[in-house]
Amino acid sequence: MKITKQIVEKHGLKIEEYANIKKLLKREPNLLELGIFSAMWNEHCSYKSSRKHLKNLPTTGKQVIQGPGENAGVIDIGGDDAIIFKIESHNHPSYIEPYQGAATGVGGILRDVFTMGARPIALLNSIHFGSPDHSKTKSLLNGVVSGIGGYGNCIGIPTVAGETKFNSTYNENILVNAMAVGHAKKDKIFYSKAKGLNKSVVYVGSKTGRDGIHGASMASAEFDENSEEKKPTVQVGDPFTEKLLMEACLELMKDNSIISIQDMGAAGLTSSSVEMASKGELGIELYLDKVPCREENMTPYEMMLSESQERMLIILEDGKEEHAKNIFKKWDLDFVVIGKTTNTNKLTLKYNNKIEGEIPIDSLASKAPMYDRKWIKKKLPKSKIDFKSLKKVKIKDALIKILSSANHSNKSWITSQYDQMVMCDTVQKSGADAALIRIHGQEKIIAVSVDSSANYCKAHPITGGKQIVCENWRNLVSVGAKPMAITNCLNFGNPEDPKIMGEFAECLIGIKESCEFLNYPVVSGNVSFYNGTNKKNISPTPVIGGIGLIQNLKKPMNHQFKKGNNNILVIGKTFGHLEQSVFFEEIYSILDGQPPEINLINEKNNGESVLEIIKNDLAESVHDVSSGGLLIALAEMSIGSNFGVKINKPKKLTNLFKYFFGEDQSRYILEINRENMKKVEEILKNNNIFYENIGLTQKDYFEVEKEMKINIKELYKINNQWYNNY
Amino acid sequence: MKLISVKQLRLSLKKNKLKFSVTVTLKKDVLDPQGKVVQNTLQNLGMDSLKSVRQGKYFELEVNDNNQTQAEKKVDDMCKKLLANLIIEDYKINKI
Amino acid sequence: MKLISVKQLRLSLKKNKLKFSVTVTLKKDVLDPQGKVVQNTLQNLGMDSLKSVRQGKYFELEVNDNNQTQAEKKVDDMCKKLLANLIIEDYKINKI
Amino acid sequence: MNSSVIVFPGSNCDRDIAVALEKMQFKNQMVWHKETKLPKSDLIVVPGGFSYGDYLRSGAIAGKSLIINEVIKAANEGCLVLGICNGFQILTETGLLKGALLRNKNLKFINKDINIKVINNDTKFSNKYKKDQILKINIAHNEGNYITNPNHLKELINENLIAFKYCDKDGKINESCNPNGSVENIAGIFNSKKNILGMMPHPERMVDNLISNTDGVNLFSSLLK
Ligand SMILES: Nc1ncnc2c1ncn2[C@@H]1O[C@H](COP(=O)(O)OP(=O)(O)O)[C@@H](O)[C@H]1O
Ligand SMILES: [Mg+2]
Repeated sequence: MKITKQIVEKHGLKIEEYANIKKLLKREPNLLELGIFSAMWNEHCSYKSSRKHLKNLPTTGKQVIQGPGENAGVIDIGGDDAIIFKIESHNHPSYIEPYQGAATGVGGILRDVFTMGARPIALLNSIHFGSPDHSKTKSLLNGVVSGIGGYGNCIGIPTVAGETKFNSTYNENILVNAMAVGHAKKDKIFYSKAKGLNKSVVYVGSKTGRDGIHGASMASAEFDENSEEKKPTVQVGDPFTEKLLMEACLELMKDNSIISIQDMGAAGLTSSSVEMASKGELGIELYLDKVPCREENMTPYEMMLSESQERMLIILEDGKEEHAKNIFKKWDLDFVVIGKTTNTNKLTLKYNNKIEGEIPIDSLASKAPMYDRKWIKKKLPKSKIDFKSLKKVKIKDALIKILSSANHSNKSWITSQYDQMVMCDTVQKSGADAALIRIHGQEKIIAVSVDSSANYCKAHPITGGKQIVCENWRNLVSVGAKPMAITNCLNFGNPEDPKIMGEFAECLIGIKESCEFLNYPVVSGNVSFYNGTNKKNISPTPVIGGIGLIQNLKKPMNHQFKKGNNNILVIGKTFGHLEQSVFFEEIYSILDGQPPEINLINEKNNGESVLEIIKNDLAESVHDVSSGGLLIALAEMSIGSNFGVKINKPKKLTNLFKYFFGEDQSRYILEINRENMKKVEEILKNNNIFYENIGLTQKDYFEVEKEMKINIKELYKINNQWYNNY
Repeated sequence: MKLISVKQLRLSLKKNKLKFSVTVTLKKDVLDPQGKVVQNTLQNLGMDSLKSVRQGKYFELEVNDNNQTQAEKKVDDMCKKLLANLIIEDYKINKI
Repeated sequence: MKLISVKQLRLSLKKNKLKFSVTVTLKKDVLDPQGKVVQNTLQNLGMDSLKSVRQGKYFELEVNDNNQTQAEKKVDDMCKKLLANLIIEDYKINKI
Repeated sequence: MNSSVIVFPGSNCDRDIAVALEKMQFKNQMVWHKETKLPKSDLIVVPGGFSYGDYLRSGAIAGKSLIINEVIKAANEGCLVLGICNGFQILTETGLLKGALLRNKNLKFINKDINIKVINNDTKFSNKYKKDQILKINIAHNEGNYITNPNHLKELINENLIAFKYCDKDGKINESCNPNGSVENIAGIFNSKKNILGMMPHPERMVDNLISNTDGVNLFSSLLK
């Protein structure tokens, strides 16, 4: 079959890229080869637009065992233990079929983690929907949440944290990012690099079907005369099979049978085999007639490009085939030797003993395109808000409006659909600043949280990028954990638009700055471009997933008030930054001006001091101050506890709205027992930390002196009704 | 008096009830994990002659309408709007 | 040559395949919350004439057998043994 | 005391129950579903999870496994059998317990801590609890809506075969504290010989103060007596 310009375009390749392919091959590719190039050279696999910028991120540190480049990042948490984690997007499939899209997103990220030898111990998710009154939002929300739950619950890994946001920027393009965290022994980590010649390449897991063959769905009509039906591009998840696959892999990993292992994610068999060979600087030969197929008459093209879920590729040590096969048989899974490693540095595809395709590995990997796309800087926006011209509101009404809004309502409607306790190591569930997971059978605890702030990133990407890393860091600090490292999922619009590329480049500059300063390296991540429709791109939405460590937990720290008559300290200065705030957005529908700036020195000092206070068991509860500002944070500490607050009227800032709703960064609220005040103040003074004592906790009422008073049961109700009424 | 007339009204309405069944099945090439497990289990139970199982959803709908073609159009509409996700599923309507 | 004969073999095998559909529905006196929700949702979508919805499961089974009565008995057996829980569900078999 | 935990493909609370049993000094063994013999056991636990993915109906396919015949035999000989969550569903599918578990009335998976009341404390499973004691315990299920025929329901009530009922934190039993729609707020039942207990809540999740509470401990210590 002749490759026409049309076929090339249908494979998402540019004409120049196709010319490059011919140069690398020194001939024209056939359709199978073209399909393979298209899979490996697309944005998702090649990172062609992002690689240049990603290189700048800090990825090393004493705690890092494996940075980006493997299936997931690996960090050292002391002793023999390692934590393996990564986040990934499944945005487009989730928009088309929310249940299956979200479910397979969870399945995919879990495989990335257990491929490396980790038993997954926690799942997180960051989900962004369009405006609640958009006609699709409700069913997307329902579908995504039950899909995430459906997969995680079934496989038996607790979903313990996440974030859920609504914003019209996602009306036509929701975001579904899933993060998985696993635990492994340091000396039992598995990598994808192939080693040795003539080793068996083994296919395990589900059978291959015609799922998700993208370019294929159109081009295939020309070579497959009897298939008029449109092929499905959305995969159906099978968490049951994934559970079996996970157990079987972990069982096989107990001894030394595996040289290299790689899950079949995007571009399935193609990317997994190429990646193994490329890392090992070897060739790989596959006998496609051996591939277990679900449908009849599948072509090599379809087999190589299928994105069927729940499959893995393994390279085995000599003589281990029987042993491995028995394990997979025990779990009722397919196990077939489908190829071997070679010294040709080529991907060689045979079908019925005939070579159907042969491609130099480097042309698919290291020689894949990399672009230095044009990008433009964003100026710091100037606010045009004239505060005085705005309609007056009462503080209490503003508080109620925000607490009852879609974005700030309690998320238990969502989180109660997730099994948060299975595995019996969830020390702290959803609802806190970060969830806490115990390392099984030990005293060590890890803290996990995911965060994003698209409004800030949109307004000024550098500041926004900086801010999310800090916010994530703060969430871990608030539960008393030492922040260790992050993963990131970079959700952006069309990178061919210099404005969007600028958002990307600048967010990364910001992320880099914070990560470097806080010694909070990036060990894994994922880039998702082309979020949006032709003209309308989503707001830049990098999502940060962080891991923190508590070596020795005395008592779990959370944000709920514990007792009456305790002091309330605010760590960090309140200036009253209202531009880009929730207050302006929710009360006046204004999104304007610049995001709050971050002083990284203060960020670090404040955080470390809070950690010191928690470590010395001097705080009763801790909460970071984030979107919504001080008053919202205080309300969150009251809601669900039996105690409210009595806040003194602030002495310095005269504008109460600025004081209570300003979103100045690097702040925490601490509940401190009077007996501990002296010790706490000593720590704060020693560390040169700015703090204010703003009032006391009290039973039943949430009160601001001379301004407002409300029963906390009422606050609870206000905060817990949105989802149930939606 | 009024009560009786309501009852009569109801009764007369009943006559115009049309009943349809809808079956929603996964499209041909879409993975059917449930069907696969059911098939394996039945085969393990000794049903050797069983060749394949596909699982789907089934609905019975009652519609108040005098006009069958019109009612069927309505049911078709429901299928498209809610009962089936046409990205991965097909549906079939039957008058019962 | 060989290829053609395999095809023919397949074709001849196909002749002996019998296809059945099975619908499994909740017994009348068992509440069907799923059907209720579908009904409410559809009604909210403006389908006023919809009177009731019951939801169930649907299976398509292929059986290798020449004898239809015998095959149907087998399918009946499968329903009893696995596909339906007779405490709460009824089933119906159809040749398709 | 010897215990066996049956592991099906898709079981996922098997490790949790094993940890709890060992913590309570049971001598525990895991038994893979393809085995045809049970080790000598005083207690058999059918754990929670999603055996066979909950495909078809929760518990239906596990109910047809090889090992389940052995469980039935042992149960008929008087061995203690505990089915938790999916285990409860499996036991009803095998007929060891009567009734069935339907989808939760809100059609959603529910994971939360709820309260249950000890209805019958005069059994091997519950003698360490006080009668009417209120426990706080975790549930996590899609299909926990217990239903049975009127005759059996009468039998459950008359013969004191209801183990636990969902209640509020003060012990009141009404519709508003019924998480899944179960008839009579039933959270767990015994068979007529009271050697089999099926329950939706997870006692194995409540044996450690760091992650929850210890309200499940007495269920296991009752068995040890
Ligand atoms: N989709 C979700 N899945 C799990 N947990 C969620 C989800 N959305 C929100 N949460 C939880 O709700 C709580 C509040 O979320 P958020 O306001 O984003 O917290 P924070 O501002 O501390 O990051 C957190 O504990 C978070 O983990
Ligand atoms: Mg927080």
